[in-house]
Amino acid sequence: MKWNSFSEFLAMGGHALYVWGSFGACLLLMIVEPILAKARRSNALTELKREIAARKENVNENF
Amino acid sequence: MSNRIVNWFKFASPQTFYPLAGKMIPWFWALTAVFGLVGLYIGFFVAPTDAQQGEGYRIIFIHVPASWLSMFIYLIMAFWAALGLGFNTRLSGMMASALAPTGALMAFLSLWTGALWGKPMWGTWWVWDARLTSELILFFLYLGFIALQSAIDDARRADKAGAVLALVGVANIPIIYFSVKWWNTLHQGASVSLTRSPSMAQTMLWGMLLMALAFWMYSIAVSLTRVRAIILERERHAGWVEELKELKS
Amino acid sequence: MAETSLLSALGAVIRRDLLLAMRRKSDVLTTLFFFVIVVSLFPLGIGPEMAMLRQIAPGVLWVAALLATMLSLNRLFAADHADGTLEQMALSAVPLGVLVTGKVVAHWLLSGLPLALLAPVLGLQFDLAAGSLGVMVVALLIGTPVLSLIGAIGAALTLGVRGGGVLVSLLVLPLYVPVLIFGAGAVEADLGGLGATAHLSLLAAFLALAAFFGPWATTVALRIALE
Amino acid sequence: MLEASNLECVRGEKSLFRGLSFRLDPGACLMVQGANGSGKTSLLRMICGLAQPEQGDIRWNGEPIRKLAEDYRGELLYCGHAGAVKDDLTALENARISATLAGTPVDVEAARLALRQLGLKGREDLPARVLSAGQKRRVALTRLLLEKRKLWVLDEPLTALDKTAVANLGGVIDAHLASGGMAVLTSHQDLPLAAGRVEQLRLD
Repeated sequence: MKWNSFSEFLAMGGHALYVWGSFGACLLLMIVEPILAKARRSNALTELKREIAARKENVNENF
Repeated sequence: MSNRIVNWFKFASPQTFYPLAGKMIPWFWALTAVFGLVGLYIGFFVAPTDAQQGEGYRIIFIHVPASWLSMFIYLIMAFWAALGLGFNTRLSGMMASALAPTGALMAFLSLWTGALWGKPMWGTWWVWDARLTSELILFFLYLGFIALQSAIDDARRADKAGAVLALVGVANIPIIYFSVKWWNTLHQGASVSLTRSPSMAQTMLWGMLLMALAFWMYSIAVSLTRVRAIILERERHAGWVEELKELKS
Repeated sequence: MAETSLLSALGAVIRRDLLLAMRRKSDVLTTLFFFVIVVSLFPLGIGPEMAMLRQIAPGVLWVAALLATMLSLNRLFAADHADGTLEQMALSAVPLGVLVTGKVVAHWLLSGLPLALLAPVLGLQFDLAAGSLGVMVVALLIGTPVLSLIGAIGAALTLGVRGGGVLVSLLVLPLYVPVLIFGAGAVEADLGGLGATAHLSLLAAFLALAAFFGPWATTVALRIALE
Repeated sequence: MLEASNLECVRGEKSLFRGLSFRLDPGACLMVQGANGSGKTSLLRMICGLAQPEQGDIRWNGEPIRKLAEDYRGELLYCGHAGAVKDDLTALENARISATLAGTPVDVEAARLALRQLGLKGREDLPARVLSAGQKRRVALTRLLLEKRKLWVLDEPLTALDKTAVANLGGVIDAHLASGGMAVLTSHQDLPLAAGRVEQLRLD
């Protein structure tokens, strides 16, 4: 193991801000992007459900 | 037209691709996690401290993969665009528009990590080095593509117009890169050449490679998720969409 | 279609666009005035030290030329699109690529060429020597056609799209980077005593590439816009 | 001979028509009818090759029009809603320039004659800006006389025309059909054409 303690690991030899700033931003964006993509799909699904329900109602009224 | 081509187009139809993509997504997430964890382990615990750059150099484990992917995704985007333009397949255009935001994200990450890496090395957040400058232009190209597609209401026209732009962009990227490089050497600007660092150890290369694989799998997973959303939005009136089990519940 | 009739169609498009521009001079003059005013604003923002101005002159003139070209791009196809002429061109027995080339040439004659001829006068404001002014004019003469050719693709893609005017700059400006680098670089190299031949030949190479692929891509984009 | 088979037109997400087939022989005229938004203009633009049908194909003398490209366009004359008349040019300049752009340059005398034939005598050298809507439309229609084309595709050619001009245009189309030409047109008004040559096509 090359790190003597956890705090040393966090300090990154004095470059903590830069290293964790990079990795943190990367992690954050890679969590946010899939959530947005999934939200887009579930949005599309709910809209579709609404549309199909509306269409079915129309059919029922016609008969 | 031969039957085989027709069949192939059927396979590439949104209807067959939608469930297929759904089945593939979890696998790509799993691969992302595996490659990412091993890559991070090598990056943080196996790779030695750099003699000149200290611990700050560990940023390359995401900076370099993000740069690679940002360029690679543009190529793939242009490939789908050309396919869509040439064969008029609907799925190709959707793939291209699903890839663009991920590509832009990769370009942004490359710029962000480049800036954070430049600060401890040169004391400034931004250096006009050839790689960062071309990455910035690539980011603008992505933004242009996304802006053009979202400005056009008719989805089919948006696909085709985006395809032309992506192809023009992909033809220009080498020229832009070459120009920026020439400009950079002429002005004797800073040169960020992380990968060519003399202390580049074998383990670092492995770490970078694994992280690049993780980023790649991530990009596939997230753009497949997005393409599924796009398929649903575009094929709203197609009969097969109504038969989906997601809609029955 | 015979070669001569293609050339006469090309000539006819150029003459038509020039004639239309002469009937509506203000459009052309606005672009030129924009170029002059942008260039003249820089010394006011930066200060009148001649050494500094000499140094920034190539970049300033080129960026201003880029923006001025940008400004005139919206007019390239918009009027013809609105009144149906573009449809007629797309249905002409003459290949659309030829007509598009004619329109791009006319656009250059009305924007790039006047900019190049005006540049030495503005260069004097920045205390450039006669030799550098000459290099500047040559660089602009070779470089501005590339701006028109690439810009035409952007103009065709954004035809009839909402917010087309701003959008076209987002699409086209990143693609202008090589021309900016080598155009301004030519003058800088001359100022630094290095000779501008290498830069100018690269610009000429860009021009050859753009002249070959530009009209073709524009044609594809126009057919998409008309569909 | 113009043939269309099994055409489908999709605008946005709606299918406007499908399974549409027709055939047009020399000397015949096809009158496309239908309500607003039924796809008349879309059909005409497909016939010109400006728009692609979702399905089906259009053939000219047995060859798909996509493949013929310029060869087909050389036989075709399209007159759409927008007349392609430039306000800043005179009627004469408009007539000559549009003929040149179409690939069939004409001399001044021919252009003057055509303008006179459509009742624009004395207005040849006025800028189109000062002409009325009907006169502008007639300037646009001079292309029928100047460009010698086999197939005319006219979208609402009667818009803004007065009675004499309508009769005049009817005569021009009749002469075209009599000499073996073809025409596809839409119109909300009645167009006086010689009987027997007109076929109807309803889009619903």
